[in-house]
Amino acid sequence: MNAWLLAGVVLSGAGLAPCMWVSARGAPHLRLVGVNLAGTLVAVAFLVLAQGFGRSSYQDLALVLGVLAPAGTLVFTRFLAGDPHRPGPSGTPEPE
Amino acid sequence: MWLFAAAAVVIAVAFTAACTGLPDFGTDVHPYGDRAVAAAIRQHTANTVSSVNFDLRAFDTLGEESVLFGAVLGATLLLRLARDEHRDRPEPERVLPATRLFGATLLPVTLLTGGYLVAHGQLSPGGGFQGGVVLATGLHLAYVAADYLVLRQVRPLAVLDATDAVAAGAFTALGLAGLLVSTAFLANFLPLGTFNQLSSGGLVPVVNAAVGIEVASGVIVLLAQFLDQAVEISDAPSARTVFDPQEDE
Amino acid sequence: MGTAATAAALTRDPVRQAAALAMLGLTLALLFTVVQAPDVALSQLGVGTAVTPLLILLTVRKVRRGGTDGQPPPGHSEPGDRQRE
Amino acid sequence: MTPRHLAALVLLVAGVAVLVLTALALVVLPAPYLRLHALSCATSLGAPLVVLALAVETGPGRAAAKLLVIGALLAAGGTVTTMAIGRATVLLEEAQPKESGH
Repeated sequence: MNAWLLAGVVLSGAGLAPCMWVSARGAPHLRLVGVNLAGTLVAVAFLVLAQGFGRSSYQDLALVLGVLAPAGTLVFTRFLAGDPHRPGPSGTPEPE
Repeated sequence: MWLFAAAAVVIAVAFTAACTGLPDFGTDVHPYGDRAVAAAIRQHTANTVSSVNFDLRAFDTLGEESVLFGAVLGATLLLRLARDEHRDRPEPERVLPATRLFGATLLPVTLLTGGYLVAHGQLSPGGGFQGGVVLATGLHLAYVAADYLVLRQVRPLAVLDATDAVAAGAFTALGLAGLLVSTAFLANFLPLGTFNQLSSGGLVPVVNAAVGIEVASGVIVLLAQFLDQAVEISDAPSARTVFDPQEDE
Repeated sequence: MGTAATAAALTRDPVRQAAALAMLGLTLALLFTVVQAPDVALSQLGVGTAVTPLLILLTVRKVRRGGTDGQPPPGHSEPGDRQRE
Repeated sequence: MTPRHLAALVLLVAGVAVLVLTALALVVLPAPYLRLHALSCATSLGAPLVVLALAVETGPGRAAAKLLVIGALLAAGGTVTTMAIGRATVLLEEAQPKESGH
């Protein structure tokens, strides 16, 4: 157990738990904040764990997450805000 | 019903018997792991998982790839344009300029990352499937960061359709080549190269590339069907219909 | 990990479920990395981060557009299932 | 313990502290816009600090360059997604002014 692994444990324990709490409550756009922060945290945790395990090839995981996490968040924002057809309590659904 | 019960009993007994013969969980003895690592090193493939997937048990991977191909085929068939549906012209959507710029810069970076994952499948974690999914996601940044019209410009769907099939066939062709040149279906007949170099592993990178292209184009074609349904196709020429239009999906 | 899975199972609205599912994918990938299976973690990241939410949200959008206003029709399909390994 | 290792550890502790604090702030802060501040703090301060720590630890070379590229990617992606979430929040809060908060 070196300092890097310890940092990884702290990040995934103390950091991820609040994100999970936020992402499990409230309206979708509020949950998105939790998911987004979790993406950053997990990416950093991947980097730290790669250093801790002494396997530099594990950094690819952080690279992929760094590329995909913004894409995933943009997917959500696209469908939450950019959909004029979204019915329900928010806004007035416009007929096509 | 009785047949099922009998079969279930037989399988349960056999499964229990097989499980009792397994080595204990969490011990230091790994019979399969040791052999797989030894075989991977013999084949000059640094990433043992890739060696297992694309060399030692490539036939399994061929089956998995066919499953994905079949899924894409089925989705295309089910989600095609029905008789009472028609295409709408998609409208351009408002996005933040920063998002658009970010999408434009991230698109090549993502494609590069996907290519890197596919190409280094025999060296580092990753490989055809993962790299292919990243490639497909990268292309759809054009949709989430800009809009559907931009995506349609960067996505040659007919070409990708064909690429999907060709790459799926290429896997089998490589296997048959192994049968011709060497001894067995999917035998690793290429020179193995130097350990831990980009050109090592013999057939593994080639099969990897085939799988990567197949997965990328497969996922893109699959998402294209869903996007068509969600954005372009609407149910009737009139504005709204009274009957439930979900029945024919 | 277990918390994320429970949250995903207990969420009813598909859009919120997609967010919970993305969260689940992240924790699952982290777990795979801790037990030294980076290949599987990479697959999970690739599929779970962007493709599965995109499929779910596209389906939700289609179903809500086709259905009657205000209330999503019951019994929507979950296309993400097919993609899971 | 070399000075370089020590510097890496200091940077690491600072970065992890920032990240954990932002995660806690996410729960404590009530309003959606305040939460966005926490988000941008994590991506533009916490993640680069940790990446810098790792780069200092590995020393100059290709590995450090790759780490810095990943860090830049995280920072840029985090910033843009924060803006996108902010815009989505604006649109949704305008549409439903009563249901703000959570």
